Amino acid sequence: MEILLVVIIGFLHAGGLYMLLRRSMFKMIIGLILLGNGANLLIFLLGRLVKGNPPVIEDGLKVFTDIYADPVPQALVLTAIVIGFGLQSFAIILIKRVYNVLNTDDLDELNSTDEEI
Amino acid sequence: MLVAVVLGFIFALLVPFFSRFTKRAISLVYPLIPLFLFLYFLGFLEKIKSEGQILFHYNWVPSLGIDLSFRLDGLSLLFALMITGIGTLVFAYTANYLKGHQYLDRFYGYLSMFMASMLGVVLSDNLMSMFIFWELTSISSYFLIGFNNDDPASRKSALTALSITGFGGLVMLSGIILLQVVGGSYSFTELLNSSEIIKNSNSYGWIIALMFVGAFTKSAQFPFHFWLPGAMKAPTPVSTYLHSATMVKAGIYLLARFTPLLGDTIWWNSTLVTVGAITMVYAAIHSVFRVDLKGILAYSTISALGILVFLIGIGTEKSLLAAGIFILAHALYKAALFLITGIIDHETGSRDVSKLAGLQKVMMPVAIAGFLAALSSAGLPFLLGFISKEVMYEATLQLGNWALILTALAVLTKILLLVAGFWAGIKPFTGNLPSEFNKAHMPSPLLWVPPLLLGFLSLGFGMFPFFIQESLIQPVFSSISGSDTTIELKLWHGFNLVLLLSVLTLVSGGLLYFFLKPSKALIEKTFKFEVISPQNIIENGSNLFGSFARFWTRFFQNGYLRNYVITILAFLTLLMAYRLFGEVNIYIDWEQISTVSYYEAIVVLMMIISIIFAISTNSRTTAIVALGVVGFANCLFFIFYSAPDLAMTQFSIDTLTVLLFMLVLVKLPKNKSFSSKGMKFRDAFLSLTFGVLIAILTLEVFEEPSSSEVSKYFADNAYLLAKGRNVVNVILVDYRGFDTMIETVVLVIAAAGVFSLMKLDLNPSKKDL
Amino acid sequence: MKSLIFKTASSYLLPLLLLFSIFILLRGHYLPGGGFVGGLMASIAFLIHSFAFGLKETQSIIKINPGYLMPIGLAFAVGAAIAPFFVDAPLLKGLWFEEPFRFIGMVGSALIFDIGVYLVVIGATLTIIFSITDTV
Amino acid sequence: MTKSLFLSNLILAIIWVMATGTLTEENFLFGFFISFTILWVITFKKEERKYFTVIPKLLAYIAFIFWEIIKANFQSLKESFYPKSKLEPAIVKVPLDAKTDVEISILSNIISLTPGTLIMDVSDDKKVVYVHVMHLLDKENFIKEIKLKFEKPLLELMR
Amino acid sequence: MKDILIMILASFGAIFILSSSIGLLRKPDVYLRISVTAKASTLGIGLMLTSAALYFNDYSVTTRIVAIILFVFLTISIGGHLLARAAYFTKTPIWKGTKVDDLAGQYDEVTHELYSEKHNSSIKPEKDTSI
Amino acid sequence: MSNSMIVLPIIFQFIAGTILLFFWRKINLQKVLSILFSVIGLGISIWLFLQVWEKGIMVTQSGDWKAPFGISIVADTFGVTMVLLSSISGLAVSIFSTGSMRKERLAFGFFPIFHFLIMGLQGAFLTGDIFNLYVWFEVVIISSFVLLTLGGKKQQLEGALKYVSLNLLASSLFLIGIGFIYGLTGSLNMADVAIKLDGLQNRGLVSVTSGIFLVAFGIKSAIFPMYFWLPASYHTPPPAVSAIFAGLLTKLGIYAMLRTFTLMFGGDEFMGDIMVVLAALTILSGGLGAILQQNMGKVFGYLIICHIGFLIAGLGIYTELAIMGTIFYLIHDIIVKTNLFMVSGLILKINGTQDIKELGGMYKNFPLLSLLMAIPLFSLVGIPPLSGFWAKIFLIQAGLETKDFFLIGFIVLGSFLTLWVIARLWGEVFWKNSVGLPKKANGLYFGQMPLIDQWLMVFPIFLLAAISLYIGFSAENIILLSQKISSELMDPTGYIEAVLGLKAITP
Amino acid sequence: MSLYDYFNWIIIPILGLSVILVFIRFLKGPSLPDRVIALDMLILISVCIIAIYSIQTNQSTFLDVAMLFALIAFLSTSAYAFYLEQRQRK
Ligand code: NA
Ligand code: NA
Repeated sequence: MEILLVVIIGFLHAGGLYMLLRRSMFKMIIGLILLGNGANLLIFLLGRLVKGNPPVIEDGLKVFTDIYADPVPQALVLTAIVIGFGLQSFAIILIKRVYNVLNTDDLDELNSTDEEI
Repeated sequence: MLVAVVLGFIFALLVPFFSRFTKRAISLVYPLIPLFLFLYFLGFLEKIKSEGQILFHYNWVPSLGIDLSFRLDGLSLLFALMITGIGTLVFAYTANYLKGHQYLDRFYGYLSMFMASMLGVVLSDNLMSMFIFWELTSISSYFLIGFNNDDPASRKSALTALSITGFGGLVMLSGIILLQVVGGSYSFTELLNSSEIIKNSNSYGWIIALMFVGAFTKSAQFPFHFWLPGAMKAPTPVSTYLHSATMVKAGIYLLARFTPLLGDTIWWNSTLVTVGAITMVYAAIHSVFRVDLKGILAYSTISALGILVFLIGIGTEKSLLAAGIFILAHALYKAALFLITGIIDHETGSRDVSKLAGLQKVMMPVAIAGFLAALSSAGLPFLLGFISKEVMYEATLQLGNWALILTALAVLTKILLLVAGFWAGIKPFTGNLPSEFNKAHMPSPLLWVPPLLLGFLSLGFGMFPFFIQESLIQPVFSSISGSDTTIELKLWHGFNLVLLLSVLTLVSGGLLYFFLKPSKALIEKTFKFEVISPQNIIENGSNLFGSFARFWTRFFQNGYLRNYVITILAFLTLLMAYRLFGEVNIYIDWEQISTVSYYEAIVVLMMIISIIFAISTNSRTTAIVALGVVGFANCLFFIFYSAPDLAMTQFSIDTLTVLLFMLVLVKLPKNKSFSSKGMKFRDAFLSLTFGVLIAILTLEVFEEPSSSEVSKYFADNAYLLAKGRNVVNVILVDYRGFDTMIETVVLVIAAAGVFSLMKLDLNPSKKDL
Repeated sequence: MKSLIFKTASSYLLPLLLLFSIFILLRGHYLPGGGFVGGLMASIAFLIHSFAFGLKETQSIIKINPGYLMPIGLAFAVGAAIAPFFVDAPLLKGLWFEEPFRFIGMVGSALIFDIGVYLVVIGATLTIIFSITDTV
Repeated sequence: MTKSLFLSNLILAIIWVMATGTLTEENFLFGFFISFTILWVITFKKEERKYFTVIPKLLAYIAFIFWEIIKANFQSLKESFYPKSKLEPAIVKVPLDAKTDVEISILSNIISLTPGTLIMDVSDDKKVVYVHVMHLLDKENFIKEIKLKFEKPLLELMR
Repeated sequence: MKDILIMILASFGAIFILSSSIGLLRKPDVYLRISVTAKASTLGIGLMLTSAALYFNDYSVTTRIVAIILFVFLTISIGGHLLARAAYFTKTPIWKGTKVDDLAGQYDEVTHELYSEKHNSSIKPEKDTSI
Repeated sequence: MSNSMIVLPIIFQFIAGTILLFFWRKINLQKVLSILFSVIGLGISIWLFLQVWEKGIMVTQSGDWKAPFGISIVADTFGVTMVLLSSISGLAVSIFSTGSMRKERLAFGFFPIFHFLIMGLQGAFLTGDIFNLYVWFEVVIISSFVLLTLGGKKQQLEGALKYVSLNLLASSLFLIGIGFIYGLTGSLNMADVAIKLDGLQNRGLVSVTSGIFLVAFGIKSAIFPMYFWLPASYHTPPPAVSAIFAGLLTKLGIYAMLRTFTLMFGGDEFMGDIMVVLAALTILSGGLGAILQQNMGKVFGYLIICHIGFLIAGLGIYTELAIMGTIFYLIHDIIVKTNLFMVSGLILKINGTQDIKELGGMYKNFPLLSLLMAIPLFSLVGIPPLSGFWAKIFLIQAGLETKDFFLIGFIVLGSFLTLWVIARLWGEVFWKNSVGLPKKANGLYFGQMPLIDQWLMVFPIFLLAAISLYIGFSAENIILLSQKISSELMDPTGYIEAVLGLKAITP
Repeated sequence: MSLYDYFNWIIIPILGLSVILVFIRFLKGPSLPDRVIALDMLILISVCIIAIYSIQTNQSTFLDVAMLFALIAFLSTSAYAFYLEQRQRK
């Protein structure tokens, strides 16, 4: 299974990068989201996969008696997801605002700050 | 001693604050400062004569070995006296020359800052502090050249001068540091002890090369000389003070100072002789092709500097002595000539030597000063210039095989310089006064006394060399050459080859002066050679550099976001690939890999198809829904692999993101397809390479065994110590609660940002202050 | 959206979902859930309500500007974080009441902290989405 | 009236729980049933007696709806293998007797959950509801069926 | 015994889910697809969740499951309604075999008001003949 | 005082930001509070600095979970120095913005976000945990996004788009790097990671991981070939914002690189070589860009890049002396770059433009102010003995000692280009006659502002100029500080022992 | 046959097949509402899968995830509907 997840991680990164290379603002953000998902999945995978044993101590017990999934990557990914939400929502609103002001989705029309030397 | 150096700086700092109410009255007080310093240094004459050198030490940056140690010996004393002495005269001269000028206070500020820096350069025993003062002279020079800042040409010249001397300074800095690395100290006194080690080290060539660049740029040696004529845009006192008498001699000072330390090697000598010779001849020729008095003087100054480098390069006792005398002689007569030029300019409004004549009628004292200076420059007997010229010829004649050619060059230079000197010092004061200069009249004594004084000094020292022989020239000679030979300055050496050469110089010079008339036509002839002039070559070079800069900047900073991303990720990909395939042994350990359930395979397949779908669809909404499916499938993995918290959070947040997208999309313009097939192919290739690399790396990292110490600790203590059962939540609010606390701030800021993005709308058409 | 059915349903759903979100928040220390998910749920509840009734009405239900929930939440969080300073313990050290409370379980600074997170998440999410819906 | 009876019923159930001292849901339901019976016995006013018929009716109606849902599912199970030609979809306007928002909403949900029908929308004047039907045989018949099967019993319960 | 019951419930649930999935795939227009999912999946989910409730046989789990089931019933029908209505607004094509369409032209283009009496607006989906 | 108080700078800014959020619309109150908070913050930083200077590295564990389990907060000399510098810059910009920012912007949360930004920076400087560092980074970048776009002008938005996307890309890479670190070591505490990475057989993977960090931090610190967002965006926001960006934001990337590459990936020669080459090209790119630009903000933007090259150079050479040079330069650069953008803001306020061609007459009309501005300008050039000069000695010497001669060539070139650029700027902006004010703009010109606002703009420039003079003339103190930092960085045992306890290091 | 095996070999394959069918509808579209209803259906199926999975792993905690999924399915459906209507209005 790890192999398949690795393949997905590869796909997410490849897809994210590909989208980042398009000319559309919209696609750029999709690309960033895909990359973010890829990174999250990567961290999750590197904590090792454990099936069906969430890191929750059962009622009545004080410690784990069974195997359990590594909680650390889960907490990290959770944090990263929430942070990612903040950043992505800002980015999404940014493109809306850009559109409101500049009326385009084409990144190539948005290089005036670089143009004049 | 520190006070002596710092005084000028303090004064410079105070000037702008006091100027307002003392503008007129104070202008005569200014010269008192250099005068005071002059007298102070004069007081050291005896001591130096008897003790050779005096050291002063003040701590500054001990951990770098940089301190404010000052070393007063013959050479530095000579310079200190020149700086303060000529400084006094220039300060006084300025009081009248720029009388009533709006920014006179600033001018004095710069001048005193310069004076202090220059004193610092010649007095420092520590190379680094010497360099610091060195750079300060460049900066003060920049401000002084650009003093008439309304004039674009002034600004350009200031920039050119600063660029060249600044560049040289930076190169020299490397040289000084290298010297420290090899010699182990910045202290000149200490370095003298390891002179042999330095000369024998591998870095010796580098050291002197780097030092030379510094010295040559500062002292306007070929091919860096051209900033100096440009610097003549500065007011005449500046030209006098900085660009003939003192600052440009800093390079000479440096070479002289380093002679005992680094000199007397084939590289040292031959480089200096070559560069000096080229400079002196090249500039001397140029000087007779000018009509602007300042231009003539500028080139003759360059030539004189060339002579000095040449003499130091020869490196024999005789030549070093010659250099020592010539430093003083040149300072005296050239400063006088500049001051005179200033007076002429001031009174007639012209510096065109082809037109100027007959001014002796209105300003006799100036004429006398001019005559004396010109004669000293020409090296006529009874003037200091004569002695220096004699010693110089003696030096060149001692050189065996090279004697003939070097002497010939020296004589040629001297002949041309004689003409230049006469044009500047004599021509304006002979013949009939043209009607256009009728308004010229006798200037204020503040203007004419300084050059006259200098002229008489040339005469006095020339007639009675014993005045300065023991007290000044002997210590100078000792400190340059490092030898304890006793020198003797004589007016009369008897009939010998040297005298013959002197006569030859004077006669041919005199003839040339009579037959060659300064005219614009002469300059135009030189224009043909402009193409190959160093200035032109360097300017073309810098234009080329500019084009390169434009190319480079446009190439990288091209405005296209995707190109930026490509560059960055191509770099990363190459870096990773290089290390991965070079250093990592790639294998798959199937033992560690778990089996695949068919339903997982379905989810994987769904996810991959959705990714491809999201990428390839041209409808934005479809892409977003596909993104939703990707997130959804992702959540399923989280559920299968025991991360319910994660699944819940990810799913809520994915949905909120999709929702935001939806709301944004309501008003986005129609989607267009922009990229060509080739571009898509290129991008796909790069993306896939990147994805594959990340995947391989992930797998390799996965297979490395790692410690589970931390997560085990978390799990073991979650209930016992942290009183929670859901370990993920315990991590979030307790073990790593700090992360969460900050993370909430991220959300808050993002929300505030979104709010302001949507609500704050400053008028985009108006400029914003 | 002008849908009668949707409006009716969501006016009943709102309190239920809020209740559920608090449930999720409080039990986060024991079972999946916690401040983040709870806060997201509460925001989703308000969002659904705003789709049905429009922004103005939802905002009037919340009464205070959701923006102010953010500093309030931050204050909770930082309060819980620095409370240990007063007993000379490092930042964020868990302080607990000796005995568990009924229904809630152990109450301590971690719970206060989680409540802070909950409020911040609601405030931030609603601010983000409301400020955009406002201008759609 | 119904409400106050329900409240009394609830209070009695709580008293039962407190008296027996066992806080479990079974005990609560048991207490509720006992007090329901007592209230039924002691209530004489005719309009008040409705409370005691509503509950059984409600249960019956819920059971009916469930049955309809099950039917719907089996029907769609069957239909998923039908060829397209057997479909006779339509959007039909059905006039409403239900007046309040709650009535209309519940009715609509029920319609959506039961065989072959889906609520498209309610008119803004709340007079009609537009229903998407999968197999429309006869329009009039369909409208009548909806009103009789779903609306009438619902309104009886609600009012 | 309990296991058998769970299996039976789950099997029925799965079959209903499957049937509505088939329906979703096969129905010719979006309105029919919405209609079919809104129904078949409810019971499918309900049965599945019920089997889980049976399995855990725990009071707190059961109440939660009941809550989920009710919630799902409510939201699926409302969601279907919202989506169908939105599809109609956006003039998503309706299948050519549709017999009657009383809704055609009843929405106001601007206010989105829905009339009970005859109205004639442009909001009416095209009959899709391609499907 | 106990070690637990070393989080005080962070917590204080957190509280400051929160309080300011409560007064969202009360601009005047916010102004007063912000300055007050900045002053107190500076006081706390000074106090912390002195504590650490006296007692050595101080550590506290958040939640009282011993390292490597909890998040360690580590105040070593480097960290507290950075905290102190950020407080100084923060105070200056806080004052400057009260005088210069338009009230519309202030009404949309400038001050709270500004304080959160400072908090983010200080948190990053003090954390001892790699994931925590990531979180701090995110605080910083989201605040910078918001400050960058505040006002939503066309230019701002265009710049922000590039800034945002490339920074998000960097964050994503950072996250991958953290994933790899966790995968390889199972730990996140940097001290612990350092030990565990050291014991790892598969050096190649460590090296690749460090490469990912290089790019992630490289994007943030704007080194070649990852600097593109900077010239596109830094000149677009109000100068007060640019000032804090210029002074601290790119430096955060440098800080992170210094921290990780000395502590966790210490002495990877290949990476060192790569960095040396990148440093040279960064200097070149920045310098070349700067000589071309006509907009003052852009000139300064490219100069930032150029000087980032100096900073990376020291890390690439990787000797104690070189790191010392980097640290000294960092200290100087933070103060001077902040000041530089404030200067450009003041010039903008006076003239209504930042276009060099249109500017002029500053020296004639504002002589004293011009002299004041000359201090940061010429400090930047490194005219000795101003602050920019000293670090170069170390860098050049370090380069000579490791025989990186071509690098020295680039350092000289970079210094020369800076000199040329500033001299040209001086000639054009200060010496040249002014062309007259452009058409009416939004907001008040300097001359029309109330005296108090004028002083609020000038005072911080004066403050930072005084500090850079101090750095230059009292170089000895700064050198001692850099030396201490450098030796702590090059020999991280002290750091590791302080975090993990004495017994952690066993041969 | 144990409960686990029955679920693993009978129920989950049926659900998996359903997922595939729905996913095909998702890919085919053709309209946005089609995709939305497919996504909705996917989430609902996943609620079932979660229920089954919680039985298989004996972890009732997963049921809460199911609850949240159902809630979110509703949110996203109503959001899409909202979007479609807004877009039409424009
Ligand atoms: Na491996
Ligand atoms: Na691992």
